[in-house]
Amino acid sequence: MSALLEIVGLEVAYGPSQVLFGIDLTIAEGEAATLLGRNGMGKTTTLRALCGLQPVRAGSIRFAGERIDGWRPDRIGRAGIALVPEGRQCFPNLTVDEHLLAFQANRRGVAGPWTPARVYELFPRLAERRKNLGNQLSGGEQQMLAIGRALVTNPRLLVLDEATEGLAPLIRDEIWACLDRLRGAGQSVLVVDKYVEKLIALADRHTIVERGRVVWAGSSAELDADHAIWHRYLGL
Amino acid sequence: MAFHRSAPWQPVAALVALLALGALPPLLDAFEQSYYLGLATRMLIFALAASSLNLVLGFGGMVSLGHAAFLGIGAYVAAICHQAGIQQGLLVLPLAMAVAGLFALLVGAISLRTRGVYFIMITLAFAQMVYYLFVSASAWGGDDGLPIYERLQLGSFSLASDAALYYTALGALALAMFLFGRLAEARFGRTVQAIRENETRMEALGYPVFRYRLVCFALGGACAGLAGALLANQSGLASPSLLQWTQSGTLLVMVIIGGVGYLYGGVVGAIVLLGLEELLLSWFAHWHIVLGLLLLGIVLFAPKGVAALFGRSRD
Amino acid sequence: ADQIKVGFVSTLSGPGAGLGVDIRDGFQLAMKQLNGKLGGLPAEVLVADDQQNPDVAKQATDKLLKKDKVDFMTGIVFSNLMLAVGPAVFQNQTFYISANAGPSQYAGEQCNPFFFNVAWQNDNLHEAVGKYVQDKGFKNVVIVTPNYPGGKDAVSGFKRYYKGQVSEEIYTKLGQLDYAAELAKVRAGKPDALFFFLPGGMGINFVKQFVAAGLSRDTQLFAPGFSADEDVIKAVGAPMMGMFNSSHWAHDMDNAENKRFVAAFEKEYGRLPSLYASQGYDAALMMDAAVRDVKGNVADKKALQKALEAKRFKSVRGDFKFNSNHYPVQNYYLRVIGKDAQGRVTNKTMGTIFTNHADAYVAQCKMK
Amino acid sequence: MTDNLLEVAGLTRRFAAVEALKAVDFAVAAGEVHALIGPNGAGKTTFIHHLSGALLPDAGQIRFAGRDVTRLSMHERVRAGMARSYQITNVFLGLAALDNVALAVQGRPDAGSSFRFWRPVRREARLFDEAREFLAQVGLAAKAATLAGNLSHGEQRALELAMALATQPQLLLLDEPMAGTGPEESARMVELIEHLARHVTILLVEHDMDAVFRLADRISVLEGGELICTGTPDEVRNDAGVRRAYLGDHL
Amino acid sequence: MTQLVLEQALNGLQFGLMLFLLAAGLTLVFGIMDCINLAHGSLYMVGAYFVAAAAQAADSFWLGLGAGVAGTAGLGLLLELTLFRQLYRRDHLSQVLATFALILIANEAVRLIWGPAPLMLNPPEALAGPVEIGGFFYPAYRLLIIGCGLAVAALLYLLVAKSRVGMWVRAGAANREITEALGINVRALFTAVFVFGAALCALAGGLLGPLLAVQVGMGESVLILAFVVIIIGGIGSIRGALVGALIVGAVDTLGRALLPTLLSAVLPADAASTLGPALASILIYLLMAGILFFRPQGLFPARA
Ligand SMILES: Nc1ncnc2c1ncn2[C@@H]1O[C@H](COP(=O)(O)OP(=O)(O)OP(=O)(O)O)[C@@H](O)[C@H]1O
Ligand SMILES: Nc1ncnc2c1ncn2[C@@H]1O[C@H](COP(=O)(O)OP(=O)(O)OP(=O)(O)O)[C@@H](O)[C@H]1O
Ligand SMILES: [Mg+2]
Ligand SMILES: [Mg+2]
Repeated sequence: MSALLEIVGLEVAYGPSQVLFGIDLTIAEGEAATLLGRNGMGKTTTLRALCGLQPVRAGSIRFAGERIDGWRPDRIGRAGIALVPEGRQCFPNLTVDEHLLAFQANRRGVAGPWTPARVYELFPRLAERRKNLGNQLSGGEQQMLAIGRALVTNPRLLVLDEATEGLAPLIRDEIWACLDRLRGAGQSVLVVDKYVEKLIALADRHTIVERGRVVWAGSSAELDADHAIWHRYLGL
Repeated sequence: MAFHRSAPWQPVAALVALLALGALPPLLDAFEQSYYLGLATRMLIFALAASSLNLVLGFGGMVSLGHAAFLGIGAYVAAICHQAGIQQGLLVLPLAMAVAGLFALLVGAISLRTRGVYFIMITLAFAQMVYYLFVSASAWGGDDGLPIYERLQLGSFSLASDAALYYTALGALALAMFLFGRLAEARFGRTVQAIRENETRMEALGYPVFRYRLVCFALGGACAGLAGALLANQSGLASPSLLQWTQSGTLLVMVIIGGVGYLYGGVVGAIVLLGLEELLLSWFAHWHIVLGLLLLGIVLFAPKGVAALFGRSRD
Repeated sequence: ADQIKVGFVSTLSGPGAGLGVDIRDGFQLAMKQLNGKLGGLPAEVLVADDQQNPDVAKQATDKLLKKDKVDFMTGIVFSNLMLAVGPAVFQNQTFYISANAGPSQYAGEQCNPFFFNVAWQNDNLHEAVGKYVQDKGFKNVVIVTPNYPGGKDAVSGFKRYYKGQVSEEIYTKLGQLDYAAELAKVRAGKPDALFFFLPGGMGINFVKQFVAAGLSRDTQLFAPGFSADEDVIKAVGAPMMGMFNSSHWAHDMDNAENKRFVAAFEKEYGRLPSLYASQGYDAALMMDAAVRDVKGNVADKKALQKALEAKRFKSVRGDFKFNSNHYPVQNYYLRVIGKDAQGRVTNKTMGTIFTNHADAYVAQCKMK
Repeated sequence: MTDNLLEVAGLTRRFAAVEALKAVDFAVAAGEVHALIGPNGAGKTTFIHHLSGALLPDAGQIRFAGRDVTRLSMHERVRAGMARSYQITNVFLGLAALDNVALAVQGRPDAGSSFRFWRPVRREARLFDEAREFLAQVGLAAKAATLAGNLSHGEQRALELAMALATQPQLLLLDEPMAGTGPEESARMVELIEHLARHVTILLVEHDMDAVFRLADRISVLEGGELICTGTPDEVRNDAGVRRAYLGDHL
Repeated sequence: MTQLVLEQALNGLQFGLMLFLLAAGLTLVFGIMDCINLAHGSLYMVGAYFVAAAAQAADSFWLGLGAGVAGTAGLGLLLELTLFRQLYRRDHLSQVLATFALILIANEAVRLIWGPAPLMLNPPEALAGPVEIGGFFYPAYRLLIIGCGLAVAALLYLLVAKSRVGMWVRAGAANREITEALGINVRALFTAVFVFGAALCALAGGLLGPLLAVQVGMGESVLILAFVVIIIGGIGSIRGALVGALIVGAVDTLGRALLPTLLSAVLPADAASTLGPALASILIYLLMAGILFFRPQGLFPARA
């Protein structure tokens, strides 16, 4: 089976300062993968480049058989990659309802797609705030909304950048459970987060970056077995 | 954006420019081009006015579209003093600054409650009010304006000759630029620049943001008032057209052309714009098209203004 | 001198540009007919735009005076600009031949040997309307004008000759767009005549809205000539028909000079000349005659002044003479807007309101 | 209690349909680390906003160091000795890290007025020396010259804290200081806060329970705008209501 | 008397809706795309000229209006593709400078093409005169403007506040990157909005042409009024623009109708006749300053 996402030798720079020096990452259809690393190592930058938000200096990104580096972000979005961005980035001038309505799509025609109603089921808290504008939500509510907003596009690949940041423990568990269910239903996911134990339980494969380079990649079992890696690269 | 900081060569360049400008009147005289002295004086005065706006806009981050009001008030103070027979510049010029500055204080006290475009428009509104008031004030000439037949005295030094006025304008500008330069690097300047960047954060650091902005706004207004008084003496007239919103727009354009937040942005902008006008005006009847295209070129290819092209005077 | 230089500063951009352009075109037409010469000497006309801004006008004038050292100045349309440039021109002892602006200051106390007005004094056209409205026995008049000195002057000019009842003086904002509120007041006041002085686009807006409101049925509209000239007619068209106005000139005036001028202007520019164009044309003729009179010796200011005062040219408006304040003493006519023989909407001369009329300020002028 | 540094009585606030705070009574004793926890949307940030002066209450009173500060403006409260860090990073991105902190030092009442027009700040060595110390405290000494905008997320959070510290508050309001920091930084942040706690009173809002239970002397739980419990970490951990509403199986 | 009051009320409404027609496009481009377009007034002017020229050529007002609106939309497209596209991401000051330059160019280009004299644009014959409503006469054409204003208001409200396209536009305005990452082609969307705004400008220019002078510089005086309207209403809010326009219309009309009379009742005639008109002309600016003093974000802030 060919990979859904295949990143090879990705290099990215912010102006003159290069931050990625050749990232390789592969995700198969239906797989959950993670990107791990300390603060400032280039996780977010990788995801931004993947979504077309940062120009790629060298390397290639293939998604569902097509070369997508160089595409405009909206085209990548429509091709089926949805991002839950770092820092939530909800729209201050759209209500909760509108966030979900505006981006609802089912381009692949999946059965039982995510709809606003299902998102409200997942996060009842949001339902209570449906008329609030994006900046009239608590931090955690915004995080829920950012996840919901990505879900209703019914993406082929869901990309979450620190999506549990600022969530209460109970809700965080909800998210893990939800991601688990999604994966069970064949959704491919790429996660950046700091709760390594949870991620080992959730994901199939892990990639650790350090200063813009991949320093370790392997399966959950391998990562679980070698706590020295945790200590060395993740500071645990 | 970072704090303003003079490049090491800047004071030297400024001094050289000052000396060159000081030599201008005799040079023009020698080549029988003394007409250009008037143009040069005008450039200096507008450089002062634009720099005062740059203080408010570039350093304080307050986009005021009513700056012409302060310029105009300064001009009218000079003309009204003339009408009343007061010719002593040592009295009139500070008075013009004081009146313009106080008015700016009032406008600022109300306007600074708003932000962004709302601020732009409320300052414009005040300028429009002043404009309409002067247009209908028949005691001060209304639409015809109030003429000044005789220029000021500075102590016993008369500004009647064009060279005298030129040196006065040059002195005022040089002094203002020196003071602005100091101010920008002193605590006050850093404070307003930081407020420009992030106002709530400054508030949360314990700064009474409103007060700093207001003082900055009033300082800008006072300097514009000085420029206005000089301008009225140069052109021999204080007229409501000085108060029109297009005049505020022109000042704004000068600052943007020159480079917002660059110490010499206002000066460069005033010289470039007035120079272009002078060049094009005599050359092509539809010169506005050319000017417009040039301005577009500046936006697209020198987005930080002309001053930014000369090395870094910031960051 | 072996060459005559004329400085022409006028409003050539902005909303008021139409007037300046007409003056310029009239002036240039005369220059063309004079083969580019004034009084037989080759002449150069240096044109500058004042953007209807006193500061810019002052700047441009200074340049022409000091750099180009012109012999004559002309061109300014608006009084406030004239007042701004006047002092510098007079101080430089250069003759200003005004082809339009005729501020009362220069007619009265501040009259100056170097200032000549070849058009009229501002109040004259208002006075003529006032006289006519008075003579025709209108009983109840409303006046509409902007709230600035020019507007106040118009009112006093009109009232100098109209002695009946003015039921309302409405002062509007300078540059106002919509006159519905004023028109409602007019409707409520039921006047039999309405006199307005609204320069430029304001006048166009007003007339259009006046007609659309149906007020033209009961109220006769009056204006000074410059609110009802070709430029305004071109913008309003048929609704202007039937409006009365006053002028010292009209394109249908029956004299040889005028016929020649109108025909040549139409041929050259493809439109009817306005009164501004006629004034520009006359200004050139006046310079030409004076230079010829002094045999090109324009350096002799006294002689040149005498020559200018003597008025040795034939004006397209017919005969007139200069008063002691260098403003014209001339006839003022009543015009009405209607269709001419070719079906164009334009002004038609109806009769004479004043003959040899002078302005009200000449007594204050100490110049002899 | 008389040695309460902060006392809040009956604090109430509505946003249109949402009653975000319902007559909250609350106190922080001088010298303690007091954690405020609760589900998302419980009103914690809103509460902090009221303390810092970013929002004004519909009803209720806030007393700080024996003084009524309910109606004081933000900067007046900072000057009275309350400083905050933001939930969403809020630093001067265009300035070097050192300049960020120096601004905070300069804003302090004891640093003198900022209405000074003449002397370049550059020459005020004291400001920068102090700023460097604060940077060192949060482990950013090496990054002093880096533009804040070029710091990573975690580094920016640390900078944020250094700025709050530099105002030398009596009470430090921390809204989710661990948010977005990796495990290593989190651990350092916890150490840092422990260290700070020796000098200043801290009110901490945080969802990282490891950190909360390690740091807090007392914990208050907010839910739906109401204070449902206040007590020692052990009391809170064993409170059934808190477990149901917030903690779940954690800890 | 009641008739006069009624008529003035209608005048206020009509003036307000006229301002709304102008402000609508401005608030779209400005509030939603966060682009200060000083050249909005120039598009209005060019639109009016297109309509007037086309109406003269076709000898029909309605044909002229259609052609003029289409032509201006085309010009808008051209401008967006070549210039504005680059401006959205720039700061407000660059936008001010660039669009100020456009004003200069537009004014001069129009003068080059059509000459300095104003152009004629008359209402269609059927609407030229007054009609009788409830015992008094009112210009038919002004009723048309009232109708158009209300229709445009309704259309815009549905489009911006209720449609998905409206949501995308607002989202794109607030955070372009994320909106794009969610699959929306913000670039094309903004182009469409800008073109639509230009068409609205031409509609306003064409509809107001028969009432106002079609001349060079007509855009600038109107621009300020339109800005006042959207500022009072709250930038980016269609509802705000409508309410702001109606308030400005009413206050300005009432001020002009009543102030001089009121003042002459309390002040000596001389002072009243000087002060009255002066006060009336600054009334809307006073109003704006007053409203902003109490509500610094305007009446209906689009973003809290
Ligand atoms: N806009 C930018 N300009 C310049 N450098 C940047 C920019 N954004 C990030 N960087 C730098 O790029 C590096 C990688 O940043 P990135 O945000 O990808 O890290 P990260 O792994 O997501 O970290 P974190 O866990 O803190 O979110 C960092 O060193 C950061 O300082
Ligand atoms: N400006 C506002 N308008 C309307 N509702 C608001 C506004 N600000 C906050 N709210 C609501 O008030 C409630 C309290 O919000 P707050 O931000 O205080 O929560 P919090 O406890 O900090 O949550 P979190 O842990 O998720 O950050 C939330 O439900 C939020 O939706
Ligand atoms: Mg990151
Ligand atoms: Mg919160």
